Amino acid sequence: MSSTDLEQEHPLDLESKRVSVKKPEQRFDTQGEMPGAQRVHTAMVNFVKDFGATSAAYMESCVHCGQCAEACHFYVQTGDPKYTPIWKLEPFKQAYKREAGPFSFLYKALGLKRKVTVEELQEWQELLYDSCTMCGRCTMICPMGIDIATLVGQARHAMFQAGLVPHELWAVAERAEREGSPLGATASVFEDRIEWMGDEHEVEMRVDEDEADVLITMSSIEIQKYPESMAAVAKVMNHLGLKWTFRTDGYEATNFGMLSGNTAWQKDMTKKIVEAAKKVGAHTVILPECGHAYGALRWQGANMMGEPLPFKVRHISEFLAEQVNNGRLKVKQVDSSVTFHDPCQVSRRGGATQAPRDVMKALGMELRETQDTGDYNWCCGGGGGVITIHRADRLRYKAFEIKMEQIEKAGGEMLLTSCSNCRQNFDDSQEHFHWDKTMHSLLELVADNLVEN
Amino acid sequence: MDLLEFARGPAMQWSLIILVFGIAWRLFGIIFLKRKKDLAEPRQTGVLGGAVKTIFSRSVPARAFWSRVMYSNIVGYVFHIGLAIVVFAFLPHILWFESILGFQWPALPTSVITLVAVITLASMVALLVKRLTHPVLRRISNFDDYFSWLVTIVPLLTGMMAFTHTGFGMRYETVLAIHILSVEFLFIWLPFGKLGHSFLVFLSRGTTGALFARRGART
Amino acid sequence: MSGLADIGVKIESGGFVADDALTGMADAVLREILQHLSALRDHGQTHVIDLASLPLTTADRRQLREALGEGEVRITIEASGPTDIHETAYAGVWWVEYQNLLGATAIEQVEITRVPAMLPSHDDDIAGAVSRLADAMEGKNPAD
Amino acid sequence: MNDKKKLPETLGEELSRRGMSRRSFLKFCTAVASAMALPASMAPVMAEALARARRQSVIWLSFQECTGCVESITRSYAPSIESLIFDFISLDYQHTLQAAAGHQVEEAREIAMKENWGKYLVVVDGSIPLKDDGVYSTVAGETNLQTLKHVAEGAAAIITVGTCAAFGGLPKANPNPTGAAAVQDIITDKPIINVPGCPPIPEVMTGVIANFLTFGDLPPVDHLKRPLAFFGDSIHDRCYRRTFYDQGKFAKSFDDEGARNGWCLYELGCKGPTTYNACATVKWNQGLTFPIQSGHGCIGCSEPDFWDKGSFYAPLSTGQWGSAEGIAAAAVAGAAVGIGVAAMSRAKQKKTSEQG
Repeated sequence: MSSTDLEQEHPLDLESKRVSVKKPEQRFDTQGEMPGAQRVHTAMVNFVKDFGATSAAYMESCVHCGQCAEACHFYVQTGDPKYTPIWKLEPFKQAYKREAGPFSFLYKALGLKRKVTVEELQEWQELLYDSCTMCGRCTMICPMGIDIATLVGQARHAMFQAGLVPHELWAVAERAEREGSPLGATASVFEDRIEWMGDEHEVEMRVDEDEADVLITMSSIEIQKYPESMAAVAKVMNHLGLKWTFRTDGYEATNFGMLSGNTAWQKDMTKKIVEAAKKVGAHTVILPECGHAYGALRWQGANMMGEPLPFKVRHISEFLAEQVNNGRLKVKQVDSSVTFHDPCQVSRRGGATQAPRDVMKALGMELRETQDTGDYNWCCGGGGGVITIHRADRLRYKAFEIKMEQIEKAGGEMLLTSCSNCRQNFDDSQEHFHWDKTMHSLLELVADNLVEN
Repeated sequence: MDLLEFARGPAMQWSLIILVFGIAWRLFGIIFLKRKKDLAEPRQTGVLGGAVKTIFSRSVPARAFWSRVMYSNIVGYVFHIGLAIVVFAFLPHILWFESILGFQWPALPTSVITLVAVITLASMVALLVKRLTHPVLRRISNFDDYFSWLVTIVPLLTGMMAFTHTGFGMRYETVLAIHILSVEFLFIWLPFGKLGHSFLVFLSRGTTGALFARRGART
Repeated sequence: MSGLADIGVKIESGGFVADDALTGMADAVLREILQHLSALRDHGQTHVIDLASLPLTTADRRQLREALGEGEVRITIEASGPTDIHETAYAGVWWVEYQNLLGATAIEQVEITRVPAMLPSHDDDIAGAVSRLADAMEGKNPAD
Repeated sequence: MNDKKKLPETLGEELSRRGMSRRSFLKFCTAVASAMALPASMAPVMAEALARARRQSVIWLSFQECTGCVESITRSYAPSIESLIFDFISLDYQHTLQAAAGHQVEEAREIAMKENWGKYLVVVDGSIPLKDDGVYSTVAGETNLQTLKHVAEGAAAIITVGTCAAFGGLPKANPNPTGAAAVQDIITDKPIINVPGCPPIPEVMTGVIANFLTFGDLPPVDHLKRPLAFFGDSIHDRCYRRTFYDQGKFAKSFDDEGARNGWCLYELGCKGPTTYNACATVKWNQGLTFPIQSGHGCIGCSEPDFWDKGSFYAPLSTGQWGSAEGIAAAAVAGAAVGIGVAAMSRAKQKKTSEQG
């Protein structure tokens, strides 16, 4: 398949508020030619392959208390018990019990636990992909401390190997693997846009420098939908007087390999950034305003590569906080109240909850928190690849209602986040609900309010 | 050998052996599974502290969840604390523990124990009713959930029957034997069903606590 | 310890504390007595209530005894230890207390009857009495 | 046993011979009825029936025993009305009490059996050795087993006295060197009533015989063939210290404040809750006291195999949890299995990873 084939098969929909492939006329939610039994077998083998002490401890300790449902935006908004987080893992729990649990020998010998069927796995595709953003809010409520989000990620690996990924998610992941970017932000597009933004905002851009201390990466959402963030990050870097660069051989921070569940692709995508950083001798790699990109490189990168990374990995909000806290980054006072939406992967699951708050404090903004905030923030509903899946739209909007209600109550004049995926979900939902609140980028706000040197 | 002798003798010995064997098996069987080294640069290194903190912090739901899980938590707590009081503060039980551990502790008055047992029983019934009626719980419940409930409530019921000398036609020593046997069955079932959470809770909470502490996330 | 005197033994008198609480059983027994007393009036039916067979505490017994009160008749029988019988304040209701040879109360009964079963002389005893009296009048020594 | 005077035919005659009034007898019957939980109005009926009762031939067989049961029954505090029953029955054979000796005695027994065939009562105290053809206890060259089988053949009913005869008792205790067995293990075709206890309460014996004399048969029994009237409730159910148990007040040692206050002896190993007997109500030595009242816990002597049910001083709620070594071995074995299973799972994972 050439890239023209790609365009014909799964054309990107760059006109809408969120980027995905165009709504497919005919859905193909299974990939490859495989008999059903083989799909099931592949799924289970790959699930067990990933299995370790951590997942086993989780699988064994669930007491079926059902409290995780109460933390999940999809359950809370629909009341449908199938959206109970732990239920999303049911086929894999069954597989675990049959293959590795204490009574596995009994189950097998007596045939007590029937094998999971391919129909069930197909049914579970919706639960594992459409209705889970892996936001990990359920992890916070679980009295046994089970990290359900991790298990869902693991289950997705197995689903991918069995060719049971939703059409759009597979399409963008496949595009990312072949083109280097899931949403058409190829190296040449990237270069064009950098040039454009440099001219437009009269800011010095650095691309493909041979040596740099800091490598800046971008998410294709930003490149395609919010290119101003490229100018913004350049402004900040220049303001700080750092030796930084963009690299056309390592810029794409999103990792649809991870979201779709293909570990090989996930590694390929990680590798590009790691090698680019090594090439320029960067001591820091800065990840853009993208939630899952943070998890992919910051927490999974070294494990994907099989060795510690020779540089520090920072989310842009973390980096900004460091710089305002050590006084190098000087910002003007912004006379506005603000409500901040925490990106799950950066705050709750990334440990950088405080960083954006430090930055907003430096900007002198009055922070008006939502009722559930920080580590207990409700997910926007679009993470984990959910936003790309058309058939999940109705559910995603339903989940978004929580956000709107809480943000209205909090009442900040400005709405900020540090995740472009959340941002595009807000934009898309804003349009859907004809809502009057627009989401803004923390980075861009900082860039706009730098104190001139 | 009558039933009571069997319950107090070989059944007790074997059930304890199976209990200890099972717990060791389950724990070691999990701990020694593949454990990948986490190569990511940690935000903080106090991983053990995080594990311990989560083991405690998860005992109470976070404020953000209170309104949604208050009922199950309160009933759950009543049931767990009630059970603990009945098991550990009733004198005949303390004497049993003393025969193993070699020391004893003060008991609560039996009138208090009776009251607590009744409350515990009621809370268990409430939990079952919820499991049978709540759509989420109905969906995710399986044989283990109902069976473990039964295995837990039978000792409580038979214990109360023995204590109050209510045998419904059975003699006291028969009721006592059934009570002891039911506890022994609980011992045997505990490591293998969901009652295993009594020891696995430390493992799963600790695992997440360590993971989150490493990332500097809330433990 | 040097000797028995050092062992502190508490001698409790008048029953045990635990046994000294009212349970309300006395009221139930009173109702039962009333029923049987009516049966005695209407059909001449007699009845005996063995207090040992009822779970009465010492306090209950005292309460019952006080509720029934004292009547006109009080009899002491000497037969294998003393037996005290008195009619209560309610005619036809008798309180019967058997003591054993050690002087302890062995049995307590409430008898609802015109004459308690212990009182009338038995035919066999009367027959024996006839011969004994006759012998005595003839100056025979009964010991022979 | 006076042969010169004509023996009284009925118990009523015996009464008047002794100059005992019917009021005394009524009092006795009232006590028996009360003890046997018969309706109080039954006492006068019982007195009339007993007064007309004829002498009953009784053959008393003593096997592996200590004579404690006979002592208990004969050594009453004072000559009592209970002894009347024993005076009245025709005790035709009893090693300890009879004056005669040697072959005469065995002959007397044979005569009594022949004369009262099908009507005599057999009382047994002591267990019967079965091992090595019963050589461990013989009388006049006859093993106890032979004697029992022979005498039981013409019996109307058998009353076992004491735990040895009823359940095997001490001789049967582990390791039971003589192969001791209870009467009911051997005789299965005759009505048997067990009056266990080590020793049994005299009043219970008299009650059972009085019942037999009055009604011509044995009183209702429980599953261990014990008269329900005396063995229907546990010691614990009727114990005057029960309230302390309910309140959770326990003596911790035999000389502490709790013991002095008369608190419950559960913690000191009292077997009252699982022991059925009339000690707490009938008491001993003419109603004077019983073991718990005297400060010692019940040892459960009227229950089968009470010797082998653990220490008399171990609380009922404890049991044999086995050796610490056994538990430790279980832990080690469990750990080994766990590690083994985990290793197998790792190996399997490695294999599947290599395959794909």
